[in-house]
Amino acid sequence: MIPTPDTDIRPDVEARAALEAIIMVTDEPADPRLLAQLVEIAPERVDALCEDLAAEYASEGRGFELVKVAGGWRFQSRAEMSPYVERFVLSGQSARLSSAALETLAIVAYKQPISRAQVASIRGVNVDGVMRTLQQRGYIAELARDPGPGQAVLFGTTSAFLEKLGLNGLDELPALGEFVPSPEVVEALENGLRFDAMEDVDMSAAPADIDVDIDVDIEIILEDSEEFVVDLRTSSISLDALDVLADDE
Amino acid sequence: MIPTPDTDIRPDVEARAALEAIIMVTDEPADPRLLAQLVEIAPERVDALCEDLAAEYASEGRGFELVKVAGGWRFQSRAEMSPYVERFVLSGQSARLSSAALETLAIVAYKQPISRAQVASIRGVNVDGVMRTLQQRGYIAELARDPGPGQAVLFGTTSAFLEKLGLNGLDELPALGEFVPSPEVVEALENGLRFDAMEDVDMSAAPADIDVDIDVDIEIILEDSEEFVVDLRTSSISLDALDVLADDE
Amino acid sequence: SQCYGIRMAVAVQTPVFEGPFDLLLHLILQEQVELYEVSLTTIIDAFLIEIERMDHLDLEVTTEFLLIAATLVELKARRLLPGLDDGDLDDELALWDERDLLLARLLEAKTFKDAATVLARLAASAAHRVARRVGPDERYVDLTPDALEGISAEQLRRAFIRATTPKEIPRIDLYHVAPVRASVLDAMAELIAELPGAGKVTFRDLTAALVEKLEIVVRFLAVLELYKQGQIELDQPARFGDIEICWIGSEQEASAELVDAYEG
Repeated sequence: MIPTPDTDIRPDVEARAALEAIIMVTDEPADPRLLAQLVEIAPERVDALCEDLAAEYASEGRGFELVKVAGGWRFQSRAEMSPYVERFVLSGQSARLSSAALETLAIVAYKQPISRAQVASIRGVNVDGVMRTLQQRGYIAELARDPGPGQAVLFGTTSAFLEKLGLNGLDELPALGEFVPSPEVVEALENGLRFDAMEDVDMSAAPADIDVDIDVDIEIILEDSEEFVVDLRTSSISLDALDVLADDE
Repeated sequence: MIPTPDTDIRPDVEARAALEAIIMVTDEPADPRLLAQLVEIAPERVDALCEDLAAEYASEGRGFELVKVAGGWRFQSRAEMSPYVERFVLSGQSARLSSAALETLAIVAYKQPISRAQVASIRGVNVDGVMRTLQQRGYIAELARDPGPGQAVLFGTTSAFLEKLGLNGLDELPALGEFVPSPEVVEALENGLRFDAMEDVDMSAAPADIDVDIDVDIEIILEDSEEFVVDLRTSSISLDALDVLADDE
Repeated sequence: SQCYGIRMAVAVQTPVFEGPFDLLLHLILQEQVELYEVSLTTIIDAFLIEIERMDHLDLEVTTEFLLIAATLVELKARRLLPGLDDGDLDDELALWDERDLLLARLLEAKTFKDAATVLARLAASAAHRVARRVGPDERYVDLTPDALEGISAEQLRRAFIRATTPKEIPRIDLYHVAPVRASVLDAMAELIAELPGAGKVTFRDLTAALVEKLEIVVRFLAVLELYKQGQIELDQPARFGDIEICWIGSEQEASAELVDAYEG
């Protein structure tokens, strides 16, 4: 039973048992290359043997499974058994992700490496808090710095993110193309933003005395860098007028 | 096969898989009584099924075994495979401290002096084994005893711990910064009260036949401090009041 | 010109929208309305609320809000007052550009919103499988006498944060496997063992070692029961002050009989 140093002549039976023994004591997914080194077999054989084992456990109806997650092999409880496993208070189960966190994660996952400002621009909101939380939980990490001026920190997803989603790699994420809005949605949005004249508009609803030459200038003044004042200064329309306009609907 | 009690109708196949699933993910040997509760079968059947499983793994030549240690069931690598496991441990790729142990150590480090029960309450699991290991390794030690009648042992980190981390004192631990633990954790730390699962505890678990007409009129209120405060001289107590109390957490 | 402090006006209930795109997508897609029908004040209010909600002002994002608001104002005004174009082609084209840009960004936001729902599904499905994270057992402890080797203080800090971050709320009712099963009977038995000969004890002391609030409540009920049975004397000198407990029953009697009395 003492391991012999010759490479890859180890019989399947022993290699399989050795893999089971090692993976049983790893507390994160075991890299096939490391396993290959330890068991002295080729990395491809590690994967093949683990796949065999996984199939065996499944056919035997075991309560656990062997899966490849975040690039490594690990034991985990089988999904069907979750009612039993969940009865038991587990540590390390992190809170469910908010929709803000999920959207931010989706952007980072598909667009990495990406800066905080770029994420904010896509989401249209400040993402500092969400990004900080995701970083603390270990789902995203600083990957690099933008070589350009400003040297913004660029973020990417981590293996903890892959584990959270039960993925082996980012390539298992559905292609972004699958999420491109359907023609119906595009049409709905286009309609929503239509500004050409509508024939059926009842013009009597519009206040008669509003100057239509609208020209909204926006001026933002930061006073004392604390007080935030917005001046919606317009040549011929004021906020009051807008209210009138809106109220008239 | 042991005689099956009336309530014990879960088929073997499912009970076995459930046991495998739970034991696979626990980091302490799983008490047969707890397993019996989780799987809803008799404790003796837990032992019988686990013994069956253990025999199966042995006959299949698995690299792991199911053994009863310290009164509980756990998976571990089979002794014959230990040369491989040793290689793994020595490879430096294995986490020297399991994440459970590291989290426990971190809680003791940041919140000392702290009782075992408080640590367990924060981690949401039994920490006896982990605490014992940390103590054996000389990273934590008994500091004092809680002056109350329970006289809980209070733990803290040792100078060996500081030395290993290259710190001169506890004040050199990295600041927790803006991080704010969940309110439940804050409460657990401040009051030594356990937080998890409380909201699921049906107050009917407390005997329902409590005599409300006790001679003393009392009032239980939750002050801002969340402290359990009782005034014997005023008002009255009802189980509803207790429910409110439980709900308030 | 008028100045509007952002802090004014915004006491409306915060909507669930995550920013201007979220809001617009909701208005246009979910509500199936056209901008024409949407009250402009609603939009502006929502935008102001969003700005108000920001922890600290991010000039870039705030500007974003305002630019989008301005575009919307223009689009809307055009549609409310059709046929009044003064024929300035440049203005017209600029507005088209603005609109196209806004549309493109809405589509992008929508794309990631949909991607996020898939991530949520994946995460939910992964949550049904729990990873084994156990590590080598005690047989291998001696191989690595220094288990802290390579562990930095920073890793320790992160472990602490991990351990104290809010846990997922279990979806399944835990009551029948509740880790704590406090019974008044057990608590009475404990008190009967502890109190005789202990002199005057405060309730605070009696419960200092307890972790569960439920245990404290149950112990309190046990104290009341013993009081009712005449085994202890209670005193509370100050309102909401410490309750003092003193055993007055006979020590011989301190036995299962009392517990039986409770049951009966």
